[in-house]
Amino acid sequence: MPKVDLERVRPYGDTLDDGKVQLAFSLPLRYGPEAKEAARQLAMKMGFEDVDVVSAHDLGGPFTFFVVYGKCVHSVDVTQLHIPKVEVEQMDYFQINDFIRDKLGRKITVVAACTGSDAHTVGIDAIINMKGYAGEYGLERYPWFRAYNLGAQVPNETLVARAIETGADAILVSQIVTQKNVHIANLTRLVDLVEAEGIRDDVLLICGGPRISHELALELGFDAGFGPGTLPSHVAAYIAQELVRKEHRTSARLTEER
Amino acid sequence: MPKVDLERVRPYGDTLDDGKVQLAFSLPLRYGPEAKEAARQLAMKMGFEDVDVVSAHDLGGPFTFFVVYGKCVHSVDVTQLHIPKVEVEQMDYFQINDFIRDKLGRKITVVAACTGSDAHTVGIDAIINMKGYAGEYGLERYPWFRAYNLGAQVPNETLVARAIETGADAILVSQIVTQKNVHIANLTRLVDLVEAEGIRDDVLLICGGPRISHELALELGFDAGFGPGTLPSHVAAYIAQELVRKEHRTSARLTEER
Amino acid sequence: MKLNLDTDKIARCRECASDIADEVMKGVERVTTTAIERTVLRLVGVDGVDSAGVPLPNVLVDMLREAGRLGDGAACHMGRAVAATGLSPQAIADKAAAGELDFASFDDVEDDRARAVLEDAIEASLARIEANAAKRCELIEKLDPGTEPLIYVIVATGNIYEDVGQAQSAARSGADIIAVIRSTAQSLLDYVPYGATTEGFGGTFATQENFRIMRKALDEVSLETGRYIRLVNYCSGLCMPEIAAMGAMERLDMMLNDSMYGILFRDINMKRTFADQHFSRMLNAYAGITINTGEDNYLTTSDAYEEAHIVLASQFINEALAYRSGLPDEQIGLGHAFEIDPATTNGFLYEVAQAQMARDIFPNKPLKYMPPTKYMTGDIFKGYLMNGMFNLAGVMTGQSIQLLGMLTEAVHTPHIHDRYLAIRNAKYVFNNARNLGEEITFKPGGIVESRAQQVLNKATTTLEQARETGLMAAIEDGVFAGISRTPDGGRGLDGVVERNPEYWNPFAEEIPARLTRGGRCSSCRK
Amino acid sequence: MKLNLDTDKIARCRECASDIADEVMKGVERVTTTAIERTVLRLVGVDGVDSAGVPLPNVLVDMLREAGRLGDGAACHMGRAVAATGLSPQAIADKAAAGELDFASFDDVEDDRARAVLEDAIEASLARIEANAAKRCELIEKLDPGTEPLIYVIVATGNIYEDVGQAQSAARSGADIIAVIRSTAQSLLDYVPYGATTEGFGGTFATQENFRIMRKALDEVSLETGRYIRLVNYCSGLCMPEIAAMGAMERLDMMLNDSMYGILFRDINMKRTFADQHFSRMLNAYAGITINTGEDNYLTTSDAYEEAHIVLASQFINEALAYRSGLPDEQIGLGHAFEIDPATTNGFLYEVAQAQMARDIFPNKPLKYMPPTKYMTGDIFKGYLMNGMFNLAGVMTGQSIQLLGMLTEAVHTPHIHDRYLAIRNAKYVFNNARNLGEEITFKPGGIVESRAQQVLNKATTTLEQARETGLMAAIEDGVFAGISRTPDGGRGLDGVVERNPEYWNPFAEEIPARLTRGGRCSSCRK
Ligand code: B12
Ligand code: B12
Ligand SMILES: Cc1ncc(COP(=O)(O)O)c(C=O)c1O
Ligand SMILES: Cc1ncc(COP(=O)(O)O)c(C=O)c1O
Repeated sequence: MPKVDLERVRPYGDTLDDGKVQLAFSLPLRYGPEAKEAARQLAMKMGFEDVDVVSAHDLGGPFTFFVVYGKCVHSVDVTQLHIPKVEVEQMDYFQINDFIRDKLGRKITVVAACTGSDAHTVGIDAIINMKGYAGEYGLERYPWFRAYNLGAQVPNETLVARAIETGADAILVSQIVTQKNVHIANLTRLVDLVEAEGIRDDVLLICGGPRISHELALELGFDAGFGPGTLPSHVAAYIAQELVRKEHRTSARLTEER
Repeated sequence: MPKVDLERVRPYGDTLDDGKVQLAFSLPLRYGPEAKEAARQLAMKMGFEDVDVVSAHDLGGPFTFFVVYGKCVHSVDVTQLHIPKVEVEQMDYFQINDFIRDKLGRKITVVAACTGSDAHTVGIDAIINMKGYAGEYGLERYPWFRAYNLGAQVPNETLVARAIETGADAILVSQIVTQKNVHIANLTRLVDLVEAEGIRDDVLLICGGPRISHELALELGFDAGFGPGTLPSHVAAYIAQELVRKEHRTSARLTEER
Repeated sequence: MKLNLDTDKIARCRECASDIADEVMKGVERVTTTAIERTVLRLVGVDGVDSAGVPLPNVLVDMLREAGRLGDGAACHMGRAVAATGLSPQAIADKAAAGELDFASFDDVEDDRARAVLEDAIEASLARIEANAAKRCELIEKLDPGTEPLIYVIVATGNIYEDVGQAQSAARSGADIIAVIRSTAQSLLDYVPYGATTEGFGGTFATQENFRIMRKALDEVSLETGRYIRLVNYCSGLCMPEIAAMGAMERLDMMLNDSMYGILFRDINMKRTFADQHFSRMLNAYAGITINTGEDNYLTTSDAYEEAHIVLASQFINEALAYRSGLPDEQIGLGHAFEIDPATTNGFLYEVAQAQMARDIFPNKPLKYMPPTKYMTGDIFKGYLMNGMFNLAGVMTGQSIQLLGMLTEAVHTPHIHDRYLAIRNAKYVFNNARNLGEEITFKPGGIVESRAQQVLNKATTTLEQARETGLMAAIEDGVFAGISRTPDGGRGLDGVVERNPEYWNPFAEEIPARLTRGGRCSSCRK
Repeated sequence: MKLNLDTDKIARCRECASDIADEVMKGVERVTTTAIERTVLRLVGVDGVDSAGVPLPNVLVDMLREAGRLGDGAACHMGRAVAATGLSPQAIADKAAAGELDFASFDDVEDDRARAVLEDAIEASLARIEANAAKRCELIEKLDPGTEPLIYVIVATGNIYEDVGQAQSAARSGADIIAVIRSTAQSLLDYVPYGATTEGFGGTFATQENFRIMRKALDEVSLETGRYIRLVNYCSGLCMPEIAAMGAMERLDMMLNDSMYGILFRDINMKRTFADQHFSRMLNAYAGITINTGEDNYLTTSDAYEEAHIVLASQFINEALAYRSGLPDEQIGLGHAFEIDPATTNGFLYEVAQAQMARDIFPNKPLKYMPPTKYMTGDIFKGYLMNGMFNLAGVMTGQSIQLLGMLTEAVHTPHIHDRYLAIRNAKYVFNNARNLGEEITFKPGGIVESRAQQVLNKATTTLEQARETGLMAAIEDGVFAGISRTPDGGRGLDGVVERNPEYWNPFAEEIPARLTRGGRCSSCRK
């Protein structure tokens, strides 16, 4: 096979750079040749050549569904990609506990919840609960963590109040429902609230969920974001390491100020 | 539901103009966060917002497969669409035969073949053979057609020779294999050959196949093209009507010249 | 019976569930709830909202509760007010909301009069519900009732007008049943939103106006397609009986309605739930509405292989409690789900075992079969196939109501073509394997049979223990889905009120009486 | 036997097929073909192309044919030339191609000498083939041989180097078998292209160099994944035996090789085909290569429900002819397909009937099951599901080789992820329904049993009639797929040559002798 040009990476079907992509979408148009042509034109606007509307389905009423193939003319320069990643050195359960004991010398307190109207607790439970997830223990089981799981449909206010009350090092929020971007609104409100309460510098703000990326989390004003497939140890390691980094920064600043 | 703006039609998921589209493609990149980010960027280049790489799969080696959702920013003005359609008034078996008897007064001769290296005869057989397709008779069964089906893998030369020999009114070519656009090359060669033989004005050139559209056929220099789902009567009606139109044109010209 | 199940064990489970239900009923009969009383008000004709947008049934019931008068039943006070003022219940509600009326001032109206003046309103309400049931029968008889498994899909745009377009498209593609999913937080609202709504998240608010809009749209498309398209909503949460009443009035055909769902999955107080559940089911029974129980939820939270027996145990409890509300077999749509990890070797056999077991044990019930959701990922292609295997299990084991899985389950609430693709999937599989179930027998002592036996055994043990401790204690022990709830915990306890000796709920009196007299048309109960 | 089939009928079919095959063999034994003689030359060491790019085996065989000498067998003349000149076969070929050598000039070399001088070359060639077979055994024993149904996918980019990437990716995703599909027109070429190729349409040219490149790539990935990845190509068309020889030399593991495919679907002359087929199968037998017959093709052209019995009849004929080439059961991969219109009510049951019937009738053969293709459309989602149902039928009925369907069947030759998705589909279904077949029995006299009986009955009639008329006449009558071919029609008849009494084909003599002596390692024939 010829070599891939990393500055101009294109989709691959069966020949390098053939650009082959499959699309599927509906248009609010009645089934027929016009709708099919509209689908084809739309794909062309997206930058596809050799557009092939391989199937068109009458959805009943003024809707038609299409499966389309085409050759994408666009390419990506992967030498220029910037991927925001959670900065963390992977550690296991034992290493994390040892690390906290050795480097921090005190238990870490976290409060966690699935907030707003969201009642999907499976994700946050996977991270926090004793029994954990995918063969790993949750934070409750870590001797060097003190974890409070507030459950589902917790108002942001309650969560922040509990964080203050417990002197939490980190707030963990889960958001699963994303229709109409309700998660964005909800997460933004939490950040505002934390700032309003004047505790932003005292806590790590962490969010997670299937549609959450670290990048999105940063954009919204969180310290970190965790997506699908996250394991408890990922989160635990991040919190531990970040708290240690934070302490260093604080003592450095204090030394400076002194 | 709010009304669709026909000048700005966008994909429809669950809310008018939400622009939702599903994409699937592979990139020649090793599975990992970089590949995922490349997929996201590519979708953005195609004009998608809120790009969500909902699954990424390691294909083994330097390939990753993605399923992506996004909101398409493009729209189509369907008031401005131009759809080349075969000009034909639909008729059934009996109407067509009567029409030929009344308007043309002679049998129509057609030669048909699946040409080049292509051996897919099911499509052309559907149109030509006695038993027909989807409950309709094929042209062989029409009393006012004389149809020669030359079968599969017929060289363009043989086809043209038979057309001349039989004094055919129409040449029907089927092309099913389209990999590397072999059908385009093959069809173009046929047009050249027909012109070289000086019989272009004497025959209707018709092609068909699952990837053939009337528009493509016109581009290549054919008189008509028929895609998937074509029925024998579509083709028969077109040939009959077009030959009558042609005779009219010819006699009009002859009258003029006289 | 296709699986060689131990009939003694089955009988034993029924016996335990019956005892459990009797015990629950003792608690239920001692109390009423704000939701029940709001329902009564709705049924005697109170509707609308006050100037702050609060529904009038809420305004009135809150007044009565604050006044310590709710234990008499709202009907009692409404009757007195009507008798005293000669106004209609609605007019009284309007006045009360405007602060122009005090229920305390009618205390001297005699009970008999108070009851008598409401008779017409009560009768009108019951007649409307009966007329709806009769209309359903008529339509089903006139049109095609559909072939089982009936195809059930959800719409969930958040906007009732978009929902209409999606629902009609689904019906035209072959759906038999349309459920309008509710917005995320509605079950925790202690009132029913009012009017047509266009702003829900992950679903559309259940309002009476929305019910009406959708019913009309589905009637239209029923006539167009020649098939009676059923409408479903959620009779659960803090307004469970109100929604039942609204559904009865607007001719919904099915209601999600489970005896423990709210307790476990929405942390609603158990006393409140059991009371609301009982009354709401009476209304459903009377309206000819089929309930859909929610056993699938055990499997989305816990492991489907490990917790299979909890599904069965819950089915028995739901059955026993449903009977106590007067629901006939044909209206008890017991739920279960296809949620075993798809990576399980022979997982399909275990699914078939569970589904066939449910069919064998509940032969006359319209079983509702829920699709894979938990192990759905962004791989829409594999998801589509899993849904196909689910559809195969459904048609093989004679399920009644097949809630179709969506290939995009892990991504978003269904897009219009997701639903279309799901219907194509089901229609293909149902037809292509139509008689497979009748064609095959399972090896005696084989994987399928043994699995079903094992689940039945475990369910028996669970039910025996729950009978021992009582259902409330069992819930507290975390027997169901590993979730523990206490009798006095959870939302809505403040809406639970002891009944006074003179408590009056005309509908809770009249409906059971009429049901046992066989008053309602039942030719088409399905 | 899972289906209650009439064993007398089965025996009767075998008897008919055996008689039919004997009749065919009479014709086969009287002739040789240009392809067979080119193969002999290849096997004694002739390779390469002349200055015009024509393969040397073609150059030599054409010379001999034009000189009217081909009826002696090419080996005879090559032996004489070697004896007379002392040159190697390759050197002789080079010289002949350059016009520097005339075979007529060696006519006085005695037959015994001519044969003796080729002995080493013949032995070397057979040893190479044996070594390949042994190597295969060794690798299969060392690595994981895979679990049935084995997962078979095709690559078809047209470019051998792209094919390698796609094949390795497929192997890593779980494929057990890789077939490199040939370019559209290759079966009609009367020569084998030479060298590595990058320009095919709908497939990649079968060349010895391409075989080598792919074998190497698959050996690499076999070691990497710990599973022996089998390689397949097409031993059909006008060069059928040459491809067999190339495959034997390059350790291919399977070959598409059917006794009638070329006649019916490529309009290749039947005398030519039967002769080529017989010799190519000998080579396959000796090389431990499993043949895949092409009964699926009847169903892509004709209706799968109507023509099911033709598939069975053809399987019996392929079996009988394969035995006559010395192929053991374990190397006879009889084909069939899942091609019934998916809109057929109970179509899945008919598919299962056909597949189970094949399994019952041919218990020791590695049945090759072909996926839905004809009713695949651009609806890739439904296509994916149909492939899943096909995979279910495969695992349920104990198929050996499952050629996976591609969701894009109606669109293009497979993209890299189409294959990946297909493998995921198969792995999920195979595992999730692993023991379903053992778990169930079919209702006596039910749909499945009756269908299988009906197909067997019809096949019996077809075979009885074909025995009556002879196979050639049956083909002329359009018995198979409704296609009629005449004994002297079709391509390649000019390559059929009567054998002279002194005709010599050392391989056709030696291989059967060795095979009956059980000379070849057979521990891992699968
Ligand atoms: C199980 C489930 C339910 C259960 C929830 C039970 C429970 N106690 O959680 C029940 C049945 C109750 C339910 C109900 C509803 N659901 Co729901 N549900 C699901 C389902 C099937 C699986 C979710 C799940 O458990 N995943 C497994 C966990 C382990 O994965 P995860 O959540 O992604 O978590 C991982 C990571 O994201 C991360 N993570 C998650 N949170 C956090 C937090 C932190 C701090 C960190 C570090 C990491 C982290 O770590 C976890 C482990 O790796 C999904 C569909 C699907 N297959 O994804 C729909 C889904 C999420 N549900 C959906 C909807 C709409 C609803 C309803 C609103 C429907 C309705 N109108 O009635 C209701 C109401 C619920 C509500 N009020 O929120 C939609 C959401 C659509 C959207 N994108 O907006 C989905 C996608 C289904 C769909 N396609 O419609 N649901
Ligand atoms: C059946 C079939 C075969 C059969 C053909 C039997 C036969 N006698 O025709 C067999 C098994 C022999 C075969 C072989 C191959 N096939 Co094939 N085959 C198919 C299959 C499954 C169905 C095609 C078909 O019959 N469709 C039904 C007919 C009725 O539809 P249709 O052809 O579109 O015709 C309709 C219209 O298009 C129109 N029409 C067609 N022609 C004409 C002509 C005129 C004049 C008019 C007016 C109308 C008209 O009217 C018809 C009726 O509505 C397709 C996949 C699929 N599901 O589409 C692959 C497919 C066409 N085959 C394919 C390939 C690659 C091959 C091979 C080359 C593979 C190989 N390397 O060995 C071989 C070689 C064949 C060759 N030399 O051409 C590819 C082509 C890929 C591409 N786009 O280039 C496909 C798409 C499969 C795939 N995904 O790989 N194949
Ligand atoms: C029985 C039952 N009731 C209600 C619901 C809906 O939940 P809620 O409206 O409480 O969010 C479900 C969940 O699907 C259910 O299974
Ligand atoms: C037995 C057999 N041989 C050969 C082929 C390939 O066809 P060809 O190489 O002749 O195009 C097929 C078709 O798939 C087949 O089934």
